[in-house]
Parts: sequence; C-alpha cells; structure tokens
Amino acid sequence: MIDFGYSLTPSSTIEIDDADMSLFDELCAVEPDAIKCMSCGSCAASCTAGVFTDLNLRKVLLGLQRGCEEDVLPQLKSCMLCGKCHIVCPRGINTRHLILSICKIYNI
Amino acid sequence: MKRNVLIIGGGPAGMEAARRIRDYGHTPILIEKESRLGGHLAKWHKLFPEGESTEELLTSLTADMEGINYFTDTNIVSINKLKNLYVAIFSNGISVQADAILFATGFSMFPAEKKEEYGYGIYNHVITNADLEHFFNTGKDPRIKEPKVIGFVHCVGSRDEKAGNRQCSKVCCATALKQACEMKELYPDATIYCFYMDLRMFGRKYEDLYLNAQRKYGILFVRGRVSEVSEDIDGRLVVKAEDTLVGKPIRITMDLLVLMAGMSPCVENPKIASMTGVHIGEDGFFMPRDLLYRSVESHSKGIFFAGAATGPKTIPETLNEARAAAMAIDHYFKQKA
Amino acid sequence: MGKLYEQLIRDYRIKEGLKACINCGTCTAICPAAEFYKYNPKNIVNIVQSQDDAQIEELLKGEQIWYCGECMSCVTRCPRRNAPGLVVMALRSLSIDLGYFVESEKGRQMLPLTRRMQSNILNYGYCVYPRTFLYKDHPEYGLTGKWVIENMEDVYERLGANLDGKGPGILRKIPDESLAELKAIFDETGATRRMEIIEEASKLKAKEMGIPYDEYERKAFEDTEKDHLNH
Amino acid sequence: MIFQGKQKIWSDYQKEIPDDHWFYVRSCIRQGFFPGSEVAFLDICRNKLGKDFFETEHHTTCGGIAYHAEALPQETMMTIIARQFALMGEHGYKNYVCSCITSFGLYTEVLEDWRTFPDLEDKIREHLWKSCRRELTKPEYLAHASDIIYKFRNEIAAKAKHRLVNKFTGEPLRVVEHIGCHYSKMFPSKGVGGAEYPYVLAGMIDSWGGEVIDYPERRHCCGFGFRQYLVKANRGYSMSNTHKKFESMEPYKPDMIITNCPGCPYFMDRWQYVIAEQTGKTYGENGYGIPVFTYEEVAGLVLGYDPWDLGLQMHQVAVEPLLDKMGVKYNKKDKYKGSGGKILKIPEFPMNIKCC
Amino acid sequence: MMRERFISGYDHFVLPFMVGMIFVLLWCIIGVIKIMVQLERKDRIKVYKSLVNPVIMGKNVRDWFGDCLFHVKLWRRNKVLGYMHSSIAFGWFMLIVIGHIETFLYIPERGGLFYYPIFFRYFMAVESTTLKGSLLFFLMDFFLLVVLSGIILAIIKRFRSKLMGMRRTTKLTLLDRVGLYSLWAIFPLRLIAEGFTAGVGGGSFLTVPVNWLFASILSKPENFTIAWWAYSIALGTFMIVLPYTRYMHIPAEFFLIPLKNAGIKVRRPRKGYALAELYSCPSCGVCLDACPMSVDKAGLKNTTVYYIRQVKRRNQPRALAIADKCLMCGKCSVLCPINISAIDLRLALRKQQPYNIEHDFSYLDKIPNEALTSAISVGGEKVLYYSGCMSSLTPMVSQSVQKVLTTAGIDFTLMDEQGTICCGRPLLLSGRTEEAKALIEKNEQIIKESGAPILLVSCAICYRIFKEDYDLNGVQVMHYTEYFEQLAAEGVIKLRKQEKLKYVYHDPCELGRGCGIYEAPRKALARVANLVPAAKERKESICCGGSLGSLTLTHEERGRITENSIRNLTANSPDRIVTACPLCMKTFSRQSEIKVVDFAQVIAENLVEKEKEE
Repeated sequence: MIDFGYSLTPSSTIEIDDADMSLFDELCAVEPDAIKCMSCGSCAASCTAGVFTDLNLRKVLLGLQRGCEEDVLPQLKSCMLCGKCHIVCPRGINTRHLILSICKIYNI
Repeated sequence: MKRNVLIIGGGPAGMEAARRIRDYGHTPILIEKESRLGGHLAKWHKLFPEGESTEELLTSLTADMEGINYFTDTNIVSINKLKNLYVAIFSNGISVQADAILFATGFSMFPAEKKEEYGYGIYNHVITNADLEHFFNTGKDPRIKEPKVIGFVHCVGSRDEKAGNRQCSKVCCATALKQACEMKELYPDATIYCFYMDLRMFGRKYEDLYLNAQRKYGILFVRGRVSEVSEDIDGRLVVKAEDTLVGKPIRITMDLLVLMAGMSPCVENPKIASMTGVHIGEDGFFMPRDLLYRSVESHSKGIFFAGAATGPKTIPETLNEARAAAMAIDHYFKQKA
Repeated sequence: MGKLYEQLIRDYRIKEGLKACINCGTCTAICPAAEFYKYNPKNIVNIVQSQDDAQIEELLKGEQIWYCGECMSCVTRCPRRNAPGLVVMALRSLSIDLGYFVESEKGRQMLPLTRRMQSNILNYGYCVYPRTFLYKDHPEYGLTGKWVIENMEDVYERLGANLDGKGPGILRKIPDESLAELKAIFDETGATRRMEIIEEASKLKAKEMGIPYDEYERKAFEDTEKDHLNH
Repeated sequence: MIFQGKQKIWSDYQKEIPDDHWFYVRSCIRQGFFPGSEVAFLDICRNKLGKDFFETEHHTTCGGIAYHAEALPQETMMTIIARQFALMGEHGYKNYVCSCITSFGLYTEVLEDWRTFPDLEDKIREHLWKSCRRELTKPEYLAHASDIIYKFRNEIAAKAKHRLVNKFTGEPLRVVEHIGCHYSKMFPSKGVGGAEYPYVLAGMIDSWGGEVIDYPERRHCCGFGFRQYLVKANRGYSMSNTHKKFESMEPYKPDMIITNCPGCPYFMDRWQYVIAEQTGKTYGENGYGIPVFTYEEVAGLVLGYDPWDLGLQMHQVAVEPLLDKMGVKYNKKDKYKGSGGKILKIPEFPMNIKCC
Repeated sequence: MMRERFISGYDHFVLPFMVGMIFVLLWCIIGVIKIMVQLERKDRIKVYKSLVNPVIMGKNVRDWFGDCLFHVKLWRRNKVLGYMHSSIAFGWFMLIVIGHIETFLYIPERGGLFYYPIFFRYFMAVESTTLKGSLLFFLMDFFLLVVLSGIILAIIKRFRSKLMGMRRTTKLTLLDRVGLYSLWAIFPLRLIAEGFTAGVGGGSFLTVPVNWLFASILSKPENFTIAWWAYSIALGTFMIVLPYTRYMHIPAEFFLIPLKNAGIKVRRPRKGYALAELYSCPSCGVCLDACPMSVDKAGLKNTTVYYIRQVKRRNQPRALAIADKCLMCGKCSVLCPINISAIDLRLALRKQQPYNIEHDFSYLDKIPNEALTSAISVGGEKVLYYSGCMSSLTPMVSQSVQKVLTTAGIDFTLMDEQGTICCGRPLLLSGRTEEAKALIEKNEQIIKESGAPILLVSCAICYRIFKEDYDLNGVQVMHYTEYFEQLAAEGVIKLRKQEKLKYVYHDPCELGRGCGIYEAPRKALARVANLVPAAKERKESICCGGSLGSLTLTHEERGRITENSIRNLTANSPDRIVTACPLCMKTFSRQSEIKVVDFAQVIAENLVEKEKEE
C-alpha cells in the first residue's frame, strides 16, 4: 500500500442503526427512570466532581441512549456518589443508584 | 331587534360562536368552504392532552344547531360595507346583509412539501401529522407498513423564517407526543424518536403527556432539528440531525417519518382582508385591535375574530375566544342600540 | 459587547451570516467538517452570538475555526437565515489580521497556503496552475497525473490548450498588464498586507518554536501533531 | 421515491437563461485538470449550437479558491471580480457565464452583497478605479456553464450520436449526478432545480437517456474544502468525504458520475484511486472504479467527440468500460499520444484499481 | 418431706422433652463454635480477654439480667409490653431455677437428669408439709402465675397489639407459629399437669384449686399422665423448632451480650458477629414502627426484622434489595431491645454488591490544596470551616455560619472555597469503603496542612465521618451546633430571644443517633425562641426521608417519609422547623408548609451585634 501522507478519518456521526442497545434496555429494566431524563443539566451543574473533571451525568445518560457508551462511561469513575444530582433532579430520578446500576450493567 | 351575524368559517370557532350568538338572540349565518362543518378538527382522530375523542367534541359542537343558518361548500365572493351594514355575496349566489362579521377562518396546514429537504411527496414513507390522523381514523395509508423505527419531526414550517413561518405553532409538540404514544400502542415493538428544538409543554397535563411518553411508552427524544432526509436503496429513510445535547451529528434509518406540519395563516386571509380592510400582521395572521385586551376585535367596526385566524391556538383557547367574540358582538349591538 | 466582537461585526460576512441562532443543529447535522473534526458550527455561531470576548479569543487562537471546508451546506438548511460558514470566514480573517492564527496548528497553515495561492495569482493569474502543481505535494494526482506532469506540453497541446501562449484559451499566458492590475488590486485591497502579516507573525512563531523558517513552513504544510479528529 | 414530487419542485426553480451572447470566463481547475472540457464546451456552443461566446485573454482567476483558503481578503476577491465584470462591460456584453462553480457562487454572492450593502459596492468601485482605472458594470444575467448545456440539452439530444444507454442491455445507464456545493446551496433560487433536488445535471441525464440515481449522500460535498485539500496535512478530510459518498452510492451500482463543478470530478476520480491503493476497495465493476465526468465531457461523448480529444486519458479511473457500454468507438492506441500523434511513454498503472 | 413416687425416676412422657432439649443444646453448642471460628482472629482474642475482665463480665451479668430476663428497655418503652416479656422470661427462668433448687434440696442424686427439675411435681410425692416446702410450692405457683399472666398478655397482643404501644407486629412464619402456639401451650399445660398431680405431688394456691376441680371430676387424677405427655410434647416441640424460629433469640442473646460487650462489630453480612445478631433477633417487630419506611405498607417488608429473615433464609436478591433501600437512619437499632446493628449488617452486604464501579480519584491528587483554600497558605490558629458539598444547594447555611463567625470575631478560613471534595460519607454509605479512603485522605491532608486547631462542620453527614473515620492528629472536629452553643455560653456571641416564636428542632439522624448530639442545638435554640417538642424526638426522631443512606427509595416513597416526618415535627404547631443538616433542610423545604430554617440561620438572624449592644 502506498503512503500518501494522509488517510481516511473515522466518522463521528452517531449511527444508532448499528448501536447495540441491549445493555441500555437492561438498564431501563432495572432503572426505568433512566428514560425520564429531560436533559435539563441540573445534575451536571451541581456535580461535586464535575468541578474538577468532565463528569456530566446528563451526557452520560444521553451517550448510553445513543449507544456511545465508550465515550461517556469513563466519566463516571470520578463520581463521588455525593447525591447532589439526586437532590436537584426535577424528575426525581434516583441518580445515585442509577450510576451504580450503570456501572454494574456496563461493567466499567 | 334581531341582527344578522355572518360567521366565516365552520370550524370549532365558528360553530361555537354561532350557537352563542344565537343564544344572545341574534341570527348567525355560518358559511364553510368545505362540504362538512368541523374544519381541521373533523379530520383529527384524538386530541391531546388525554386522548379525548374528536368525534365526541364534534358531536357536542353540532348537537344544537337549531336557528343557525349554515351553508357548506360555500365561499365568500365579495363583502361590501354599506353604512352600518355589510353586504356579502356567497359563491352559491346567496347574498346577505350582516350587522357584524366574525372571522373564524382558522389556519391552513403548513404545506410540508415546502421543506424540500424532508422530501414530503418525494419519499415514500414521509407523512404529515394530518396524514397520520387520517390513518388513525381510517386505518389506511400505504406509506405506513409495520414500521420498526418511526421519527417525529417537530417544528416543520414553524419557527422557520425560510419557510415563511416565524411563529411557533403551539400545538405540535403536544400533538407529536400524543401521536407518538398512539403509534407505540399500535406498534409496540417500534422505536420512536422525536426530534425537537424545545418541548413546549405549556398547558395543564401536557407535562404528564411528556412524562408518559418517556416512562410508559419509551419514546426517545433527540434535541435537534432534522437537517435532511434521504431514501436508501431499500426505500428506508435516512434521517440526519445533530444531537445538539451530545454535540455530534446523528444518523438514523427509519421506516416512517411524521412531519409535524405547523399552522400557517389561512391562505384566504389576504383576499378577505382586502374586501374588508381588516389588518393582517407581517406573519400573515389577522391583527386584532391588540393582543391582550381586545384580542377578538378588529380595527374595522363590526368585524370580529375568533380562533386560529389571529394565530395558532389550542381547541379550548379557540372555543373560549368564540364565546368571547359572541359576547363582544352582543355588546357591540347593545352599544349601537 | 467585547472589543473583538465589535471588530468582528464590522465584517460584512457577519452582517450577512449571523442573525439569531436558535441552536437547532441543522448545520452541524450535515456539516462535512463536523463529521470528521472536533468541530461544531452551531457552537461557533453560538459563541459569536454570545459576544463573549474571552470565548471569541479562544476561537481565534484555536483550531476549530480552521476545520470548516466552506462548502456552505449549512446555509441551505438554517431556518433563521444564518450562514455559519460566513461567520467562520469572518473569524478566520480576524484571526489573521490579529496574528492569532499562528497559535493553532491549523492556523499556521496560512503561511504555505497564502504563499502558494498569492504567488500563483500574481505570477500567472490563476489560483491553481499546472507548473506549480507538484507531484511530490500531490501524490493523489495519481499515476496519470504524474504522466501529465511529465508530458505537460504534449498533453495540453493535444487537447487544444494554449499553455503559456498568446491570446485567449486554456492556460494562456495572461498579459503582463493584466497581471500588473492584479498586483495593484492586491496592494489596494489588503492582499499584499495580508501576506506581510502572515509572514511576520509566522517568522516570530517559528522563532518561538525554535525551528528554521523553512522547516516551519514544511511542518505547517505536511504535519499533524495534535488530535483534530472527533472520534 | 415519487418522481412527480421532484418535478413539482423543479418547476418552482426555473431560472431565466438567455440563449446567446455570453461573456465567457474560465476556471483555474477546469483548465488544469480537464482542459478538454472547456475546449468541448466552447466548441459545442459556438460550432454545434452557433452561439456567441466571447473570451478575452485579459480575464484572470476570480481569486475564489484563494479567497476560500483565506489567502485573499474579501475586498481583494470582490475587486478582482469587479475587474472581470468591467472587462465584460468593456466588450459590450451583459450575460456573464463562468466555467467554475466556486466562481459562480462568488459572483452570485458578491452581487447579492452589493445589493444588500450598497456602501460595499461603492467601496469596490473605488478600489477598482484606483488600481485598474476600470468602471464596474454589473452583468444582467449570470450563468454557470452547466446552465447553458442544461438549456440546450434537448438540442444536444437531437444531435446525439450516443445516448446514456447500455448498448448491451438496452437499459438506461445508472448515473449519479453531483452538483458543486456553491452552485445553489447558498442561493437556491439561482440554480436550476434549487438546492435540495438540483435539476441542472438531472435534466441532461433525463434528456440524454440515462437514469438518475438518488442515494442518501447525494447532496454532500466531495470534500474539496479548499484548505482541507490544498494543505497536505488536511487531505484526510477531503478523502473521507468522498469516501462517504462512494460508500453511500455503492449499493446502487452506478455506471458513471456526472459533475458540474471543476474540482469535484478531479477529487472523486483521484480519491477513488487513493482509497483503492490504501484500502484495496474499488467501487466499480470488476475492480474498476466508477468513472467521473464533467458535464462537458458527457455532452461531448453524446455528440460523438473522440474520447481522447475530450481528455478522458487525464482521468485516473478508467473510462473504457463505460465507453464500451455507451458504444463509443475509440482507438486504444491513441489514448496516451501527444499532439500530432506523438508517441508518449505510457503512464504506470496502479496496483489495486484496474486501468486500461 | 418428699419422696420419689417411682423408683425408676423415669416415665416415657419425658422423651419429647429430652429429645428437644438435647437437640437445642447441640444446636447452640455448634452455633457458638461456628461463630467463634468465623470471627477474625483479633476479634476472637478480644472476646477471650473480655471474659477475664471483671468490668466487662460485670456488664455481661448486668445485661443478661437486664436485657434477657427483665427486658428493661421494653419496660421503658411500654410498661405492659415490658411486663409481658419480662414476666414470661423471668418467670420461666425462675421456674427452672426453683425447679432445680427443689431437686437439689430434696433429691440431689437426680440432679443430673435434665427432665427431673422440669417434671419434679410428677416424680415426687409430698409426705409432710414444711414451711420451706410450702414456700417453694408457693413460689413455683407464683411464678407460674406470673408466666401465665404474661402468656395471656401475649395472646392479647397478638390480636390487639396497640394496647402494648405497638402499631404493627411481625408476620409470623409457619414455624414461628408452631413455636408460638407451643410456647403458649407450655404453661397452661403445666398448670393442668401439675393440677392433676397436686393431690400427690403438692402444690400451692394455683395448682391445688385446679386439683380440687379435677378431683371432683376424676377419681384418681394423679394417674392422668396424658396431661404430662402433653406438657412434655409442648416443651419438646418448642425446643425442636426453636432454632428455626424467632425464639432462638432466647439462647442467642445470652451469647451475643458478651460478644457485644467485648466490642465486636459486624464485618461480614452473615458470618461471625453478624450471625450472632441474626439469631438474636426476636422478631419482636419494634423496628416495624421505628422504621420511617413503614409509612408505606409496602415499606414494611424493608424493615430490619425482614432483612434479617431474608438473610437467614439466604434469599440474596431480596436481602440486597432491602439493604439498598434502607435510609440508614439507625432508629431501629436504638429502639431494638437487643440493639442489633442494623446499619452495619446492611453495609456489610452493600460492600459485597457487585456494582463494578471502578472509581478513579487520581484527579484529586492533581488538585493543589492551595487551589481549594487559602487556609493552606495562611495556616495558624484559625478555625477551618468546611461547608460541605451540600452548601452549594443551601448557600444560606454557609453564609449564616460565616456571619456568626464574623460577628463573633473569630478568625476563620473556608476549607472548600474553590470546590468541595466530598467528605466520603456517601461513598461509605454505599458500601464503597475503600474508595472513600481517597477522598478522606485528600481532605485529611488539607485539614492537617492548614494547621487549624478546630475544624468546624455545618453538615451533619460530614460531621459524622470526620468524627468516626478521619485521622486528624488531634484537630478538634466540631459541629456548628456545639460550637455556637459554646460561643453563646461563653458570651462570645449574644442572642436575642423572640418570646413569641415557637420552634421545633429536628434531630438529623447523622447528628443525633449518629453522633449523640441532642442537647447543644436545643440549648442554643432555647436562647432565641421557645422550643416545643416534636411528637417523637431525640433518638426517636424520624428521618427526613432525604437520607443518602438509601440507594433505591423512589422520589415518591421519599416524599411520603418526609410528609410523615413533618407531621411528627409539627405535632405542637411550631412556627418554624429548625434542623441542623443541609440535607434535612433541603428535603423538608420541598414539602413543608411551615418554614424550615437551618440552625445557623436562626442563630445568625438573632445575633445581637456588638455595636448595637453598646
């Protein structure tokens, strides 16, 4: 093969058609509230760890919904489970347990 | 003294106003351009927020039509002012003298084919909200074939300067969610996406509709306006948008795409306005005296508005405006007397 | 309203291309650059719209604004009649004018790019010209391309071109008086000044980076060290 | 796909194109990569259709590529364009036609900008006067060269020697049309058929007997991206965009691609070669690529021009399989000859993509 | 004087009793060995040492009597309930003791037989009455009467538990029922059996009249061994089922008490000390009413008694679910007659949960301490105030604390001015003990580096972990309630009292039950307003429902708990609810109609500023 000095670039488009959503379905079975999120961002705004890292629960949830778990799951590692996101969530989602369940099901 | 009130438009606003005007002791004359009364409502299957039956609502609206003269399949040919009277000639040859006119002309559905990139009328599985209601009513639409992935595109021809409609059509968000839930009931295995810019769930119980759509029906939401639709070799639709909350483009292949065509000003507004001198706003809807206090009165004496003629409205808002307009007309007569 | 923003809105392309963005994402959805680069035209328009100088400065000194391919596909779809592509062009111009472009890897490409483009125009009257289109810089020209380059006069002549010839026709020699007019236009309208700004800023940057100027230009043209891709 | 729906849109975007007396300006890229196309275009217009197309040796680049690569400020580009317009006026023409899509887009945009911002137009007039002592005259009609061919597509069809039909099967050839982004994406009403379903090339294909293929990535950019191609470090972008289009059109098994932009056929042709050499993937039949043509080349083939006079030997992807399908006669030995039948060294052949 | 009725000193009817007795003894011995083996080595050594420590042994004896026999705690809770339990326990104990005394007095050679003291009346005949004999007869009948009265109460309680101050009782398993009915049967049967033989074997005020009654019906009632069979069978049945019923707590608690007094803690969910606790649970159901989750009927199944039952049954999924649900408020433990460490038991199980979360707190190391607080660079004799992560949701709290400190003229620095690093308690409560260490260490570092002698904390949750799990080299950790009360008592701050206002104070779980701070906030609040009591308070206060302890309670379930807690607080119509934990405050505020304020806010509002004073 010839080296031209450049090569094809992977696409960043979220291709839901090809995404394997079985883990997400499993998550929803345990945490039906996972799809209640309306992406208001309250969780991310109040996040204790988010001050120091890129942890953003809204994005994590959305990423899972879109089958982009690899992109978002590492964020959860910095979570301190302080539960402020739970307190501020206008939809009353039990975010702390949701985080634990995500970790359990996606095995991060 | 009995007075004639000409009501243009036999949708919910016109019908409700006609009965109220009759109850005030005046003579309503209602004309409707289509062959049956009910307007867009008559083409709908169920209503948000709680799936109320359109049939029932129409039955209540038409239950008591005694003393109301109405003509269907009838258009206005001309309206002329004669001192304190308006003389109107209808397309069926009848002419009437009216002491007041109520414009209940409603709205026109935004022609979805104008959003060329969505391919309505070009791709086989792109339909509109109205088409879907027709499907709910009749169970027939060749474009709907056991869809596995369904998309709802909000704001089609709403909030769109290029499409000539800057305003929000107000009812589409709730309608989309209602229809999405109905589709999920028909096709429980289908994955359903709603592409929205803002979910404007402003009314009572609307937020519950949203919550239900999420929790009970598992409708998925993508915040982003659909940018283009194309057809793949299998005839399925490839839908492209940005998932703005992720900040990345998203591509989904679908079997059915429902365009939430918004409310455009009634296409006949300019014609009618030119006959009577009522004002039309830059958005194409009739302009009432003001938007707060005299929202059912026009700038011309004896001409009133009700319903979506002055902008997108929900059914209860429309009905209330019809009642308000009837009251305003009665008040107008009393003052004149 | 910040100073940078003030400077920016003097550009006609901002006047034309930025009304009020509603963040709907129709532009990003079909943007060729957004698909492959860490790039989102919607965010850029939103930042300019925010009038926040700190963020605008970050844009001007960053990589993002250089990712756009100026295909203008975004213009077709915007429901608000914005043109994100034009906004990016205005940002690029400002970045060059302020000398900020050297702060980004993609911005530093301005040196080889401007040199090549301007010299082609001033010397030949064309933006792209076969005699300066080198196979080593363009291996994708392919084996046919290599053949064309190697047999340039014969190939062009056979096809009826007027390569370097007098009078009208393909690849004719553009008369000197016309080239002189182009030079006058360059001097009059700021193109010459642009080249100077780019040379000056690039020289300083090369010194700062501790590499010879030639090497600086070569690196800018060929090398990618940062991760620009949006995986 | 419902054809009538598209027809309705096409009827909404019809553009007025005068049928004679054009001031013709060339394209930098067209001249360099597809010289035969411009030759064929003028020959068709002047000699086959008998129209007046004037060219002056004093016209230059519009500066568009440099402008879109930020190598020129906006005012420089506008003044160069003003000079071109001035030349047109000086020669007594009102209809301006350009060979390049980038130019066409810029001309349209510049005229629009001057209309919106008259102060800008005044400023450019002044620049033009100061630097060139010329007076700006704005064209009455602006067209891209493909608009002209589109306008005369039926006349060309009437004179056709070959049609876009597979002579072995009698089926129409499956043709992908690719429109340059700057043709109508910025100003849909300035392009034939608008921005979403442009008809300028589809109309030619329809008239000449081919079948238009509509595939999901049809509307997308070839990936030129100006600086994204011109700077070597950025070319992955350019190539990836072409790759995306080919992946999308592949299932439709297109026989050929027609383009109306100078750069696109070059990129879509050469990136097929690079993709093949890098990944081993080819998109055509039997290890060939999908040949990519300019509309002038296709018009020339339809009218019976010799493929090697049209310059098809300058393509990297082999055109012969398509010529065979169309029934175009050609002499294999003449392909790589120089002027006057001079024997030239035959180019090397690539490893992964078949060539003749 | 007495003599044996039968030379053999044996009758077949003792068999059921003997079988049961031997079975239960073996079971207990094996159980004790098992628990001891499962204990960690250092714990085991602790236990052995405690057994020779006279202080601890004294405590053991006191607890054995106080808890196992007299049920002192239940007395305190409800006299009738206390009487019921202690009458049965102590009465039965005394019957056994006196039975043995009799045997040893009259026929010491039979002392080695288990059954003899139990069935003494059957095997012995009275020859002549003595005062000592009559006294023993009287005592035996007296204690039988005591037990019987307890049994009657127990039967009543089964059907009308409210009379004993219990709203709910536990649902019995089948074996529990067998045990219960056999227990109920034992003493009436004993009365009947002894009644039959009272003519021969003697008796007192209870058995003799029964004998008269039987004698009037039967000619030779003393030969009616069937009653003795029944008595023995009841005893045997009870003992056979004992290990599988809640009555196992009777022997288990005797063993648990020395372990507890030796300072052993739960380490694993069902082994070692935990096992002793599991068997010591009497399923009395006190925790049912104690548990805040019991506001929902469905919540009852998540109380400690059912948790223990599920763990014993090895129903792992259910046990995990219950463990995750618990608010960890600790109320059941303090009310529990045997103080089962309900929180520790659940935490032990949570720790085993396979959540798979791989925390990575390495980013903490990269944050320079100086970037978080200026305290590091200033150092010295300052108060270091840690406002906690919650303070960003309840900014009023930290602002008020700072106002008080400023007014008091106290030199202080905010420890988490530029972002809080969580104290680690939430992780701990989720069973992530190891992970919590990273946060603890970072905070320890900052605190120590600041050189401040006092760490002031306004969050009850943080306070608890600082107290319990931080190693701070002698830095004094003070909750702001303690600190402000101290300042007020010393006159450093002056407060004005608003006589007309009625406040109620809510004891946050972590502060009250968790750290034992009940008085300081009350004393301080009494300086500014009139304190009215809540219906239940101090260690019986009801969790606000917002606790971080629970992992799975839904929003709605929490809402009902909060509602109940507010109802409890407002029993005496206060004007304000005052709490001393930002989480309680946040939780109450959402639902309370009465204004909810934080302790610091109340103090700050009622400060008499020095200039004004002058």
